[in-house]
Amino acid sequence: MKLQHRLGGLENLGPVNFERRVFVQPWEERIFGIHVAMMGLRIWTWAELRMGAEAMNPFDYFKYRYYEKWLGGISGFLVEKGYFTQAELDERTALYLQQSEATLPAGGESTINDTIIEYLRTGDSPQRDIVAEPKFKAGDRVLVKDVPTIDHTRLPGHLRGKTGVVDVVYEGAFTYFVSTGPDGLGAPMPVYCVCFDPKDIWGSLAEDNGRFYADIFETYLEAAPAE
Amino acid sequence: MKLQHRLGGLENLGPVNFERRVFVQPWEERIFGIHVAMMGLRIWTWAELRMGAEAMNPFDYFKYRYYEKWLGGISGFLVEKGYFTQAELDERTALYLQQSEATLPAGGESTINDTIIEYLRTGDSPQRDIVAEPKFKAGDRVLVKDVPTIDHTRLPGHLRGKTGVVDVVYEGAFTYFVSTGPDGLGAPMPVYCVCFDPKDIWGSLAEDNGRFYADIFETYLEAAPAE
Amino acid sequence: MSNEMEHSHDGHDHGHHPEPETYSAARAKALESLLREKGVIAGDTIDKVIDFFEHDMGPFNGAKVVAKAWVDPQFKELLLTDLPTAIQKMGFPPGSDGAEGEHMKAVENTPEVHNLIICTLCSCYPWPLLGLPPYWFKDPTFRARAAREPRRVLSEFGLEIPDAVEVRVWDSSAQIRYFVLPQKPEGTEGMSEEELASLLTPEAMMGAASVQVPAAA
Amino acid sequence: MSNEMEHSHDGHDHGHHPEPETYSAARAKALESLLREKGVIAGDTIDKVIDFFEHDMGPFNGAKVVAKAWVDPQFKELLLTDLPTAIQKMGFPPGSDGAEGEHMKAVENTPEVHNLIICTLCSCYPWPLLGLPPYWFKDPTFRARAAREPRRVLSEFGLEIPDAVEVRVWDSSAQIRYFVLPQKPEGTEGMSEEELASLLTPEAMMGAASVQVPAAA
Repeated sequence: MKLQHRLGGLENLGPVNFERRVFVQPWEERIFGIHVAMMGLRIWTWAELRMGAEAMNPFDYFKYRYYEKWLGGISGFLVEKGYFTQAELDERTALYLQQSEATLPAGGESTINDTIIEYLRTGDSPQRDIVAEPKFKAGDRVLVKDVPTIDHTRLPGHLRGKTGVVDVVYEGAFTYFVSTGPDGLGAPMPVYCVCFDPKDIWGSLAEDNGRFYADIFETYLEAAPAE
Repeated sequence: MKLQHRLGGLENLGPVNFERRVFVQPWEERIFGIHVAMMGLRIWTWAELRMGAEAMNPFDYFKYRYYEKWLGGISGFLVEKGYFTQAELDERTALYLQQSEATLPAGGESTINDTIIEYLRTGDSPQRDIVAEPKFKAGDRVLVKDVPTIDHTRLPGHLRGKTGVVDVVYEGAFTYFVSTGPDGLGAPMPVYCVCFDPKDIWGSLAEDNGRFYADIFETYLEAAPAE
Repeated sequence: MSNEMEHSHDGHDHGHHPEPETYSAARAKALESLLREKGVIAGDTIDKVIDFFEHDMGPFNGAKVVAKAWVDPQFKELLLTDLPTAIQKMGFPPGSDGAEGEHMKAVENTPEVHNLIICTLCSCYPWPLLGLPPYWFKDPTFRARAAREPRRVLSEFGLEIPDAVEVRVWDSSAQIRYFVLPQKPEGTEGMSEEELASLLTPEAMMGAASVQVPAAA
Repeated sequence: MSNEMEHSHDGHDHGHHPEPETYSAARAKALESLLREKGVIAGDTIDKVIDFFEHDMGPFNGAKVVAKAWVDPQFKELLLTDLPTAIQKMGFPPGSDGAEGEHMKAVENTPEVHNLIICTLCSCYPWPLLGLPPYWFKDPTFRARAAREPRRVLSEFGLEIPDAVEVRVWDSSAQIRYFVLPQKPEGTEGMSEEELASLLTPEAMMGAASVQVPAAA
């Protein structure tokens, strides 16, 4: 298993750093901007960013700050896809280490910005105009499958093998950026909001008087056996 | 979940340190000796040592060396049980930090050693002379339950929800040092050696041409649904 | 990709660059520099993106929505039942149903129910209304702990939820981006929508804090 | 207990004692000192225990058992089917079915099957025959990885298992303590049991290494 796929409920962790800032270093805002540009220009999607983070050593995943992981993921991806070489990146990094005030090249056409801002304004809805025929309806008891996830999933690991009740059947059908192979995502399918009793997930380790809701793609669900 | 309860198969880890020594520091042999003495004198059992390690932050669990965890666990346990106070332990530690050659007190009667050596020679079999009526027989397909483990378990997490075949029904019934509560151990019960196809555990992430065997207490098993 | 990632992390692990932030800043600048040089982005692309999140997408939008819902029961009903139509009425600049806001949903705090939004798998967040997620929301420790022990985590954040109040945790694992419609606090009678909006924080709109009212001057 | 454990770990985390091994050594000595002072253990208890693992329980026993099984087919059959009776025939000092050896089981490597012993939950090990486990066996990374990718881990250890050979992993999760009966290597014809025993390592008897035969002198 990838620990990143089943963080929910992990025990014995320390306190949360209640840091309210979005960026804690100026360079983080720049790498975020690069990510948005890459999304807007269809260079990559959330799927690639997430897969990169999920492919990390789980202890590094906890150790590195959020945007440190983005920096590593984006660097690796752009080199792998041939936008520039590792040597170019290392040389350029060395340059700015020596001359932090060195100016940057002029850049491409400003019409590029229009594409990116248009992406931000329009988004990239995974909803597809096909006739969905949902297998389940609100109130149905469903069992979450233990699908054979490999690199990537959108099924929170703590729900695998657990039973919940369909709360909402979302209208339409929803695709995903990439196929997740035997995990099951890719083709448009119904998505459900499923409500779980935390005691059914974590037993006596759950808190009292709670509800846990998750949005779950249909491929991850089957009808729960009769009680 | 406690990560320590489901280490098997964890992805994206680095290389194993193929260190063939049993002890890498002289003090480690002394703390091992203390552990054996505590076992022989029935001060504690493996269960307490294991529970302590399982109660650690999972990242510390990976970070600290084996006998560093024992050192922490034994120190905490003896203080908690009132053999000496934390202040006594800290003062004594400070003494030996300052004077590493300071002599140690004489100690109790040497008959104490007989009890400990007797324990080593006799052991502490969990087998109990009761008539076991095993629910399963060799060849039966069994499903591993997802029991509500709290502090301690002897069910490897990667087997939960998986199906295997009973290879051996061990003769007799086996208890455990402590009750593990809703997890299910404590009372004497049959134990089985169960054989799993690694593909049934890890899907395509499993290696080819393998078998995975685990010894599983009956409380963790139920009959697998018909295929 | 994971190898490149490790390689990159190795870069600042092995001490070639003693100060990690200095290294990361240079690396980020090198990325932007190369993307500009290759003509992939324009010279002002990153500035434009940052600017967009300062003016078009941000928690200032969510604050206005919540404030309006507090003073206009019909709008509140619409927000909870047909969010896209409600948001359209706000007159926001284009993009209020844009990136990471294509499918948003408001969940309402009441005297009986407290809602907390999390994303155990990554950091899904309703950009058009709340902007970008704060660090605590992205912290793997928060994501792991809040799923199972939301009351304890909230208590550590300084927010005590009475036992009698049900805590609902919403894990953003597919297309929906959730936010919380907090309870209108006491002592805000007669405040304008603008005054009410100024009370709202991203934390309050994720269920991680209550809405604080400054003591009357 | 976990709090005490963390407290103790904190002790050498926070830099009061810059050299962790020095601190741990002093801590271990303090434990022994206090247990002696309180009369819980005798002055020579720890020495006696260490001595026991040097002379009574150790891999020298397992090596003799394996060597005998290699030269005596009847003994080998007995070892694989009725281990307690087989071990009794060895004439070991009392304790060969003692602590951590109350229920042992031998699994045989053949041209078709390679066995690897692991303990994913802790570090269960057949003390009477193999003594105490080496560090690699106790490493959480080994325990996690060997369960799913035994061939890859063994390859990293320098042991290549051909694809056609089935790899059986034995996870010691209840009372049984496993060990491996390795294949008798070529080039050992005519060796005495004593010579054969000298070839055996703990790694070979756990399935983590092959048995090496020194080049003829």
